[in-house]
Amino acid sequence: QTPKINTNRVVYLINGALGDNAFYDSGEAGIKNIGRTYKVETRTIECNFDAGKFQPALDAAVQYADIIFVISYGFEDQLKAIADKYPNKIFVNIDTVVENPKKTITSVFFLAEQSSYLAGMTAALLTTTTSLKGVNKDKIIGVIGGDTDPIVSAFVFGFQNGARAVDPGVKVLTKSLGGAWDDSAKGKQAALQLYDQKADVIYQVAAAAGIGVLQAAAERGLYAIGVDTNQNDLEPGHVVASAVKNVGATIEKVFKTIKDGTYKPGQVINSGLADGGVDLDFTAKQQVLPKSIIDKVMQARQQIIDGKLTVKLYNGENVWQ
Amino acid sequence: MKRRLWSGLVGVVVALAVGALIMLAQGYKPLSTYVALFQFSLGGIGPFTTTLKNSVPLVLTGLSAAVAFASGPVNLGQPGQFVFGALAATLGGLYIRLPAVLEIPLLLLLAIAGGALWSSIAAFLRRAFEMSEFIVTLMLNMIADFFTAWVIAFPLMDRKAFSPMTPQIAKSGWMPDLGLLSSSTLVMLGAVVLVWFVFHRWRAGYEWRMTGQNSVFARLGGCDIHRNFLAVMLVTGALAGLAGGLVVMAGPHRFIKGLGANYAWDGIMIAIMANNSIVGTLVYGVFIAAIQTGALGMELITNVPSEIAQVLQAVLVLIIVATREYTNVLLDRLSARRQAKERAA
Amino acid sequence: MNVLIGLITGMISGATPILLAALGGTFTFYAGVFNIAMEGMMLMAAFFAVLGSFFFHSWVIGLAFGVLGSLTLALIFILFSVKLETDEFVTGIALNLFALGITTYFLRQIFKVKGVFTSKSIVPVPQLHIPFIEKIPFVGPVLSGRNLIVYIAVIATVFCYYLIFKTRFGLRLRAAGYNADSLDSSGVRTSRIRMQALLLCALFCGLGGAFLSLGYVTLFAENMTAGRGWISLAAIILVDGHPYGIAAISLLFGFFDGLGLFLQNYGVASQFTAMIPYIATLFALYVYAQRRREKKRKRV
Amino acid sequence: MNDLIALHNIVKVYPPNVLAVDDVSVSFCKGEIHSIVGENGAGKSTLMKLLYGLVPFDSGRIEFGGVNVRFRKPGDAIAMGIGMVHQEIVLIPQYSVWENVVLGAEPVRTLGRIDSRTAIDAVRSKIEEFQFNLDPLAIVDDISVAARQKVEILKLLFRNVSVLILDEPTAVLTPQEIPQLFAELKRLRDRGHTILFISHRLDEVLELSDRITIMRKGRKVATVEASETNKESLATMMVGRQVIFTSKRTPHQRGELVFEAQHVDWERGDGLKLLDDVSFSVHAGEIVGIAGVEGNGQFELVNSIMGLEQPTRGSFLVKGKDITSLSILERRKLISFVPQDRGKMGASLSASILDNAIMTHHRLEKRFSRWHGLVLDYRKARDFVDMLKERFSVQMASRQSDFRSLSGGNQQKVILARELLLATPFFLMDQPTRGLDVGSIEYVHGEILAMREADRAVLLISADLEELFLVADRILVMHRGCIVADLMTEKTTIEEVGAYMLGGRASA
Ligand SMILES: Nc1ncnc2c1ncn2[C@@H]1O[C@H](COP(=O)(O)OP(=O)(O)OP(=O)(O)O)[C@@H](O)[C@H]1O
Ligand SMILES: Nc1ncnc2c1ncn2[C@@H]1O[C@H](COP(=O)(O)OP(=O)(O)OP(=O)(O)O)[C@@H](O)[C@H]1O
Ligand SMILES: [Mg+2]
Ligand SMILES: [Mg+2]
Repeated sequence: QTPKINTNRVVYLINGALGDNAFYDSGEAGIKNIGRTYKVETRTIECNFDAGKFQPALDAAVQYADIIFVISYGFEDQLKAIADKYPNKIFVNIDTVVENPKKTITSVFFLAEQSSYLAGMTAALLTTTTSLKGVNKDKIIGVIGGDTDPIVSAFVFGFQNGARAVDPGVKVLTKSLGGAWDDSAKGKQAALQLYDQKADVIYQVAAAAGIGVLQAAAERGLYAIGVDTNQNDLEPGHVVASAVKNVGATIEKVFKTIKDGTYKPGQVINSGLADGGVDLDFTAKQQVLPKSIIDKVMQARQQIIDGKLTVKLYNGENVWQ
Repeated sequence: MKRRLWSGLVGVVVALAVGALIMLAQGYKPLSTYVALFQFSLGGIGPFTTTLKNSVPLVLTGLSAAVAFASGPVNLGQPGQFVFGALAATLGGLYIRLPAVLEIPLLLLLAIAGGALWSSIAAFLRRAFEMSEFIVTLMLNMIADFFTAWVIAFPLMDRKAFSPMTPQIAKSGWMPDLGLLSSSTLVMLGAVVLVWFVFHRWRAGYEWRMTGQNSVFARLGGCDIHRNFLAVMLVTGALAGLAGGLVVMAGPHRFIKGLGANYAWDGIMIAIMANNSIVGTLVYGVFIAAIQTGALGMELITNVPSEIAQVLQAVLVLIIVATREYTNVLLDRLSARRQAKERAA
Repeated sequence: MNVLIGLITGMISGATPILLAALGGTFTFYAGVFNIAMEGMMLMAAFFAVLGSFFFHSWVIGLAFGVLGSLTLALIFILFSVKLETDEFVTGIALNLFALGITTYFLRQIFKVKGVFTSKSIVPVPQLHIPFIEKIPFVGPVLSGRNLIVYIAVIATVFCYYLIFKTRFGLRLRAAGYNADSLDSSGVRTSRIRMQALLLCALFCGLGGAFLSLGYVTLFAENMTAGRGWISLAAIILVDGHPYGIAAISLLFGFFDGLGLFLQNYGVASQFTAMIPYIATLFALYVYAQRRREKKRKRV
Repeated sequence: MNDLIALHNIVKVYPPNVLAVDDVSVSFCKGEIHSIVGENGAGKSTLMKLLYGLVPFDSGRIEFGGVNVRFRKPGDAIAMGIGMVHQEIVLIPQYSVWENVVLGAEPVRTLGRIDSRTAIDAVRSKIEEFQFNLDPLAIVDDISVAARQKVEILKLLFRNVSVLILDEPTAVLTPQEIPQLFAELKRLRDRGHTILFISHRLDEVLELSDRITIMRKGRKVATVEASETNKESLATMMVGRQVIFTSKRTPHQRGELVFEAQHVDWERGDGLKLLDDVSFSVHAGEIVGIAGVEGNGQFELVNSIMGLEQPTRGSFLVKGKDITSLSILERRKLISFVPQDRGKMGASLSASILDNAIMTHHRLEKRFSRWHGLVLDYRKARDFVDMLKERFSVQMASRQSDFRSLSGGNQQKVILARELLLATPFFLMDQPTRGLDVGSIEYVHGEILAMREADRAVLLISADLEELFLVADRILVMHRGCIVADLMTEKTTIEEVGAYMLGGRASA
C-alpha cells in the first residue's frame, strides 16, 4: 500500500549519544551492516538528550531519507508529530512503544525483563553455591543501575524476579548511580560497597560506569554479570554471564522486511529471547560456573521461549528498595 | 564600536580558517562541511528561525551572566536557575489551566520566579554568612540538577513514559509558532531590549555598573551596594529561569531528562566572549547557536562526527576571542608606531 | 566493620583525583591565573595515560603519557592566555570543551570504540603494600594496599606546601598573584612565573587524571572526570589555596560521595544521596566563612 | 662632566596615541642628583620607566657608560645597577617588609628554600644604616603609607644599585622624614651614586639637586644648574605661565557652627584605639586643617565621618543634626568629600568620565532623574559634564572616554568639581593635592578658598604643612588618635606644628 520509497538511504537517529557499548552501539552496528550488505548510505545523528537538537534532527532526517530508525524516548511527542506529517515515510522506533494517531510508526520493543530474569536466576544460583571460590554463606546478590529510569528499572525488576524464582530467601541489594553513566570510578565504588555488604555477584546495568563494576569484581575475586554486549572476557573468570540486547540484528531484520516489501507500518514487534532480540550469554574464554547452574538457567530459557514460563513485564513499580 | 565589529569579523575569519586546517588534517572536506554548516543554520528562513529558537536559552543565560559579571556578583548559577525556572513553568503548566493569553504570561512569570528563587539562596548565604557566591552557585547547580532529576523521576513522573519526564503541560501554555518563527524568539528579543534599557538608562542600572567597577567608590557615592547585590542576583536568576521556562514551553512542552543540556555554560561563555556587553551577548549567542544548529548538517551531509563539531566549536570560540583582542592590540601598536615615526623624523 | 573500612578506603580513592587536581590548581591560583581548565587537563591525562600504558604495556610510560597529555593542554593555555592575553575564563571553558571532543575523537580513531575503552593489555598503576603496617588490624587495610598514586598525592600535598610557602619560587609565585607590577619591577618576569605555574598545574592534574584511568579503574570513558575539575576549583577557592585545607576538603568530599551511595541502603532516593557531597561542601564553606569573619574582626 | 647615562631623541607613544615622551635628549652624570620636574602628565614617570626597562620606547637610544643599551625588562636594568622607586607604591600588601625588600633578590639555601634569617638580618641592618624606623617583620598592609614609601626606598638600597630613580618619593613623607631621606641621598651621591629625583615640591628640588631638567607636555624644556635658578622660574618653565605661591587668603568672618565631632572613639578589633576622644568643630566660612603624620588616625576619622566605619563611641553633628547612625546616602546630602586615593575611593578609573561626574548627583539632584528616579536623564548629564569641563577647564578627550585616560591633575579637577557642585554645607578633603603639580595645586587651593568665601565649612586633612599654612584658618594636630593641638594659623609656626606631630602633647 505504501507508494515507492527510496531504500538507498537510512538514518539512525538517537536521542542520546553513541558509546554506551549497549543498544545505541549495537544498533549502530546493525545500521553499518545494512550499509555494507545492501549498499545503502547510512547516517547517524546523536542528540545527546538535547531537546533543542531533536526536532531539527528529525526535520533534517526526513529531508535526507525515507527510512528512519529512531531511538526516541524523551522525544516521543516530536516523533509522533513528524510521523503524522509524513505518513509515507518509514519510522521504526526502537526500545519503546510509540503510537501515532495515523499508526504509521513501527515499534521494536525489547523484553529486557526476560534476559534479566535469567541473569537473576544465575546470580541466585551462584550465591547459593558456596563451593564456588569466594562465595560466602549469606545469600546476597546486587544490581547496579546507571539511573532510576523505567528502562533500567525493567532490568532490575526482571533480575529480582529471576532471583526470587530460584530462592525467595535471596536478598537483592540495589544501587543507582543517579545518572552518572560515564563515571566508572563511581560505578566501582558502588560495587565495592555491595561486596562489602556480602554480595557475591553483581548485575551491572550502567553502561560505561558498569565496567567499573566488572573491575571491582576482579579486584575482590568475586563475580559480576555484564550487560548489553558480551562482556564475559573483559574480566575473565569474574564476569560469569552477560545479558545481551541485540538491537543490530533486529534492525537488520526489520530492514530486510522493508526490502522485500513484507514490512507493515504501525505494528509492535516484541523482541525477546524467542527471536534473539535479548539473551543471556554464557560463552566465555574461561567459564567458572558449574555446568549444573548453566543447565538450570538454559532450561528456564527454553521454557520462556516455548511460552511455558512467562516473565512478568515491568510497569512502574519502584524496584529501588 | 566599528573597530569592535571589524576585529570581531577578523576573528571569525581566522577561526574558520584554523577550523578548516583541522578538518583537512583529519581528512574531511572543509568547504562542503562549512557549506553544510551554513545551510542548516542560516541558509534560508527555516534553518534561520531554528537557529534563532535554539539561541533563546543561550542568549538569555548569557544576558544573565553578562549583567551579573558587569555588576560585581560572580553568579555562575545559571545552570541551576535555568532548571528551576523550567521546573516552575512545568508545575504551572501541569496544574493551572487558563486561556493562552493568561496561561503563557503566567508560566513565564513562574519561570522568572523560579530562577530568582534559586539565585536568592546564593544571595542570602552571601549576605548572611559572607559565603562566596562563586562556590555557592556552583554547588547549587549540582543540587538543582539532582533535585529536578528526582522530581521528574518520582513525584511528577509521567507513568506512560519510558524515561524520566513529566506529563505534558497544558496546550494553552505552549509558545505558539508564528509561521516558522517561534514566539519564544520574540520573548528573548524583548528581554534583550528591556535589559539593555535597565542597564544603560535606569538609575538602578547605573548603580549596578558603577558597583561592578568600583564598589568602594559606588558606596561612598551613596549607592546601597547590598541592595544592589541582591537586586542583581535576583534579576540574573530571573533571566536564567526565563530561559528554562521558554525551553519547556517552546520545546518538548514538558520537563524531560537532560533538558538543561549545556545551555547555561555556553551562555556564560558567550557573555565573556562579548565582554559582558548586552548587544554583544545577543550577537555571539546567535552565532554560537548557528554553529550548534549547523553541526547537525555537518553530521548529516558530510558525515563529520559530532565530537569534531565539538572540537570545532571550542577552536572557533578560542580563536575568535584571541584574534579579536590581539587585532586591537596590534592596531593600537601600529598607530603608536606611526606617530612615533613622524615625531622622530 | 569492613563496611566502615570500605567507606574509608572509598573516601581516600574518591579524594585522590580531586586533591591532585586542586593541588595543581593552587599554583595557578596563587600566580593570579583564573584557571578552570583542570577538568580538561585531567581528561586529557586520563586518556593519554591509557594510551601509553596500552601500547607500551608499562604503567610508567602510561603516567608519562598522561602528564604529557595534560601538559599539551597547558601549553595551549599558555599560548592563548599568557602570550596572546586572551581572557582566562574563555580559554578555560574552550579548552575543557576541546579536551572532551578530542579525547572522544581519538578514542574512536585509535581504539575504534566510542564511550569506553578497556583492555587486559592496559597495565594499571600498582598498589603499594607496606610490609608491617599491613598487619595491623583495621589501620592496616586502610593505610596499606592503596594505589601508588595515592601515596604520591600525600607526598605532593606536603611538597606543595613547602614549595609555595617556603621557597624562592613560592615567594615569587604568590607575588605574581598579589601584585604582578611589584614582581615585574623587582626584576622577575610575571609571565614566566605564570607559565611555570600552569605547567606545574598540568603535572598534578596529569597525575590526577592518570589515577582515574590507570589507578582506581583501568579504562578510559568519555568525560570520565565527571566534573571533578570543578570540585577541585571549589576546594581551592574555599580554603584560599592552602594545600592542607585542600586535602581536608577533598577527603570530606570523597567521604560524603561514598556515604551518599551507602545511604541508598536506607531507601534514600539516589538523586538525594548524590546531592550530599555538594551540600557538605556548602557546609564546609559556611564554617570557613565564619572563621574568616572572626579573623577579620580581630584585625582591623 | 662625564655622562653615565645619555638619552638620545627618545620618543614614547602609549598605544594608541598618547604622546608621552616627545623627542627628549638628556644626560645624567655619575655622582649627581638630577631632578626632573614638570606638570602632571608631562612624561616624567614615563621617561624613568623606559629607562628602567618597564615600558618600551619607540625610537631614540640610550647610552649607559658610553655603550648603547636596550633594557627589555627591569631585570636588565637591575643587572646594570639601576633601581627605581615608583610613584604609585608597588608593594605586596600581604607580604612582610623583609619579604617585599628581598623579592627578586632572595638569599636561598638548598632546595631553593629561602634563607629568611639571613634575609631578615640583612634588611634589619639596612634599616639601621639609614635610620628608617621600620619593623622588618611587619606586614606591609598594616603600616602607614609613609612607611611603605620607605620600604620602596629600602628595596632598592638593598640591591645596592649605582643609579637610583625616585619618582615622587616625598609625596607621602612628613616634614621630619624628608631631611633624613635627603641626607641619605646626598651621602649616596658623594659615594658616587647617581640619583634621578622626581618631585612636584620645587623647594625640595632646589635644595636637593645639582641639576634640574624641566619637562612640559612630553618635551624637554631645559636642563639647568640648581644653583642658577629659582622656584618662580622653574614653575614658569613647567607650566608656561606665572605661578603665585603666596596665599591669597583674605580675612573672613566665620559663620555658624556647621560640623561637630563629639568625643569620638574608634577601636580596632584587637582593641587598639585609633581614635581617642576626638572632639572639634568647624564653622561656616572656615577652613580647618588637620596636620599629622600619616597613620595617626586621620584615615579612621575620615572613614567614620563618611560612614564606612562606625565609631565605637561619640557622635558627629552637621548643622546640629546627628549623622552618626545615618546611611551614607543621607550623609552625602550634608557632606561633600574628596578622598586621598583618587583611583580607589574618588572615582572608578574604568568607567567613563560622565559616569564618574554624575555620581551622588544621580541621587541627590532631582533634575538628573525622570519617572520618579527610575530612569536617569543622560541628556542633562551630558550638559552637566560640558558645563563642568568649561567651568573647571578640564582637559578630556571626550565625555565617554575612560576616567583613567585623564591625567592625575585633571582627574582631581573632575572629582573636586563633582563634590563642589553638590549643595552641601560641609566639605571634607583628604590630601586633595597629593601628587599634583604646582599649577594644579594652585588651582585647588583657589577653589578651597572660594568655598570659604561661599560660607561653606571646610575640613582639610593634609600631610603637607606648607599647604595648611597657605589655606587653613585653624590647624588641628593629630597624634596617636588624639587631637593634641588646636592652633590659629596666624599664631603658630611650622616648627611648632611639626613638634606636635612628632611628640604629641608632651613636646609642646
Ligand atoms: N600606561 C599608559 N597608557 C597610556 N597613557 C599613559 C600611560 N602612562 C602614562 N600615560 C600618559 O603619558 C603621559 C605622561 O604620563 P606620566 O605618568 O609620565 O606623567 P608624569 O610626568 O609622571 O606626571 P606626574 O607628575 O603626575 O607623575 C600622560 O599624558 C599620561 O596620561
Ligand atoms: N591603561 C591605561 N589606558 C590609558 N591611559 C592610562 C592607562 N594607564 C595609565 N594611563 C595614563 O597614565 C596616567 C597615570 O600616569 P601617572 O601615574 O603619571 O599619573 P598622572 O597622570 O601623572 O597623575 P598623578 O601624577 O596624579 O599620578 C594617567 O593620566 C593616564 O592617562
Ligand atoms: Mg603620575
Ligand atoms: Mg609620574
